[in-house]
Amino acid sequence: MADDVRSLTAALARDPSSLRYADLAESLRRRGQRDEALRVALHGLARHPRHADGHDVLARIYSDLGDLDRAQLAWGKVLELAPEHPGALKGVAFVRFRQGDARAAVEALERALAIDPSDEAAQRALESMRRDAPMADLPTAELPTAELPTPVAPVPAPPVPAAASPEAGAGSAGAARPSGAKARPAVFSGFDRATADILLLDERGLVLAGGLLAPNGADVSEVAAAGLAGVSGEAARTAQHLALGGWRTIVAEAESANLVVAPVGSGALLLVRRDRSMPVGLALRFAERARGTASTWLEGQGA
Amino acid sequence: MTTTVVEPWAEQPLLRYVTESSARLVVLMTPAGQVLAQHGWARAVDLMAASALGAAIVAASGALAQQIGERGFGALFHAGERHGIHLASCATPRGALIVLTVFGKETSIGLVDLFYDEFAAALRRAAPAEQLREPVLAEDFEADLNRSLSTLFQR
Amino acid sequence: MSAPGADRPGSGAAAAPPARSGPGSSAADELARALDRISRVRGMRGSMWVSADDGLPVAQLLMEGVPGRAVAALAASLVRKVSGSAGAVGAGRVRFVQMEAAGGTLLVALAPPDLLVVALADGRVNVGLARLEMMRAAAAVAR
Amino acid sequence: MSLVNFTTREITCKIVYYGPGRSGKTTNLQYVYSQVPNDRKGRMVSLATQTDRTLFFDFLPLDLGTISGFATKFQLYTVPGQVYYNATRKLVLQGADGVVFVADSQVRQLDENIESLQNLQVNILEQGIDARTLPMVLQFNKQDLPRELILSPEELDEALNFRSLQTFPADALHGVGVFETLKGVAADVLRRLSQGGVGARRI
Repeated sequence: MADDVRSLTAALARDPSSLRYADLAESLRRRGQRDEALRVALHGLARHPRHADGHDVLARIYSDLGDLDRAQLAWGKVLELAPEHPGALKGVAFVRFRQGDARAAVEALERALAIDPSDEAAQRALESMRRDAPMADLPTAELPTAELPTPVAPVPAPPVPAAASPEAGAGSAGAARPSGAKARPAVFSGFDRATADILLLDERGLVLAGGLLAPNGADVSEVAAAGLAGVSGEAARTAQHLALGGWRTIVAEAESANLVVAPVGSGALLLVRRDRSMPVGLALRFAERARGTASTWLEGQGA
Repeated sequence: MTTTVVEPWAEQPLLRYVTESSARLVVLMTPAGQVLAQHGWARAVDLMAASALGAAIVAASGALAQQIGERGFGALFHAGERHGIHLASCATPRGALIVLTVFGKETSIGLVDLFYDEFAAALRRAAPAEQLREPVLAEDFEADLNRSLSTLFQR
Repeated sequence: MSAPGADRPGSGAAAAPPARSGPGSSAADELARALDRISRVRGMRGSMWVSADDGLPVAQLLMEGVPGRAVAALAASLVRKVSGSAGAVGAGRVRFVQMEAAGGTLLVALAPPDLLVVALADGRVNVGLARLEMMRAAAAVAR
Repeated sequence: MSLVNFTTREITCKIVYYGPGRSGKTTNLQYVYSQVPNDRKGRMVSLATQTDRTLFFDFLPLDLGTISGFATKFQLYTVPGQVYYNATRKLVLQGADGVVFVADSQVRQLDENIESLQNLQVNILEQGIDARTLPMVLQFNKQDLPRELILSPEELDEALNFRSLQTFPADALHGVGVFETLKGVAADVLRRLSQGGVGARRI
């Protein structure tokens, strides 16, 4: 195993742009060197933001570190890039189970098996889940499985799965809670609908500030943030391939609202939603002001 | 995801292509349908049969091209309900190679074809020329062959 | 089965047929005329009809050096991602997308269910005018 | 040309069963398929017409086991025999490492055998390969038919075997000679790998 790490490190030194960083991060993770693994994975993903296997390794590392929220986000990213990634489906099953959502866990495993019926790890996990724990009452039990990305050291299950961490976003992959806006840094105070229509997120799709509410008042910030990280990557790739230089804004005119997306500083992303009735030019100016504010705030954060 | 690489020079271009195109399975093979490298959800597909058929389709469409006075076609694809395939042949110093790409709804034939061009160029740069080969098998291989075939046919 | 290679730059399919008007003109003529109108907007480097699901050009009118296939594939992919996000934040169906970058602007009008009108322009483009022509073209073919 | 992976120590070879229509090429593969345990064979693919005549090819991947330290795999193909399928025959023949010519022993099929053998020579030549350097064996199939209907192995050898190739009398339907034929061509193909070079010599 040590040789494995050594040879991978050497291979990566020869070709820093190699995708072998994911193998190296995985080897480090298996040896329990989680911080090193995390550094290698994040570094590699900065070069290869669309590398599904890299995000998968990142998710495993977060899972080992006990950060299920980030693990879930990373696996969400994998599935966005490769919807049938079996590792990510099993990972999502693991996280869901740990969050007490047995039904979602079973669904994810069933999807993994639909894609690859011969996946024995998924089969075993599904069988023992159905055998040991009936669907109705599976609040905080461990996911009984041998080969799922279980943490090296057992991590205690979160006591109240969904409502736990307000900042990191426990239920990013579609869990919109009708709880109204959450307490986040008041970066955009003074702006119209500052916590309902303006969202600041980082490059991994994690919410930084602001907020986005659905028409029914549900906080959809995390769902929106996870999806927008993909838009940003796609915009960067498009601009690069068409030799357009860096992208500045994306405006989307939709049936019920206009959206403006813009990069802020290095890696952060701003989303502004305005009513259809506001002219696009005004929406752009509004977004430009919000970008200035966000940029100043990020600099103050040392970002 | 599994990766199989028979000829190591193909690995980096292949991984890059899979990542860029978001393809589910990419198989690089000879015109005779022999796999040189593969990356993706290979367990869901009978790789040997898929390669033989892919090579056959490319060969057949090439022959058809000649019939109508074309030198060859660039690439061909089929779109299905859930999966599409992209098949193309490219000339390299290693000889002509065939690439079979299986992709799903998360990408499009346009993206696959776009990044295929980059892949083909990378293959042309990376492929070594065909070389004379040193003897591979020991001269007394026949005892092994007899034993293997006897086991195979349970005699 | 089809051959995406057939419409690669340099294969002769890059130029739209000359605009004709009057009864009996084909659907292809309609598409070409729309591109012709869009291309008259100042700063326009190229416009095309793109199949939304495939990201392949259906008809195109491009200035020399504009990579039509790349524009088509990437624009379709971007629109797909943007549409997904818009759905997630309850903004409804997307009708028009513009991406402004340091070296130019990419514009896309959606002509549901199958087509996109895609345009690539430099920094001088009158986005308002280009948008109007593109939305008009999209509305004419949308079902 | 045989594909050799020195890293994983694997060899893959392509063997083509050639011959006139209804001489028993597909029957050879079907018998092999029926005899080999599941873990040593892949799926058999047959692209056939509605009347079960081979349209494009049959394909059977076979795992021979370890030979000289190399995991050795054979890919067996058949070609369609009927004269008018020559275009597809040429395609299947591409890149073959060895050929089994399956002749029909029936007296009335002698002309078809000769024609098919000549067609094979032409098709090999068209690929720019010296036919004398391509490993090949002859199988005289249907030797189980009544004596008055067929030619003996000696007569067939006289009529078809100009290159002094190895010959194998066979009754493919019941498996007689199938194994020996495959072993014969396998030995010829692997012998080349014990000698080096780039496979069949290009002209």
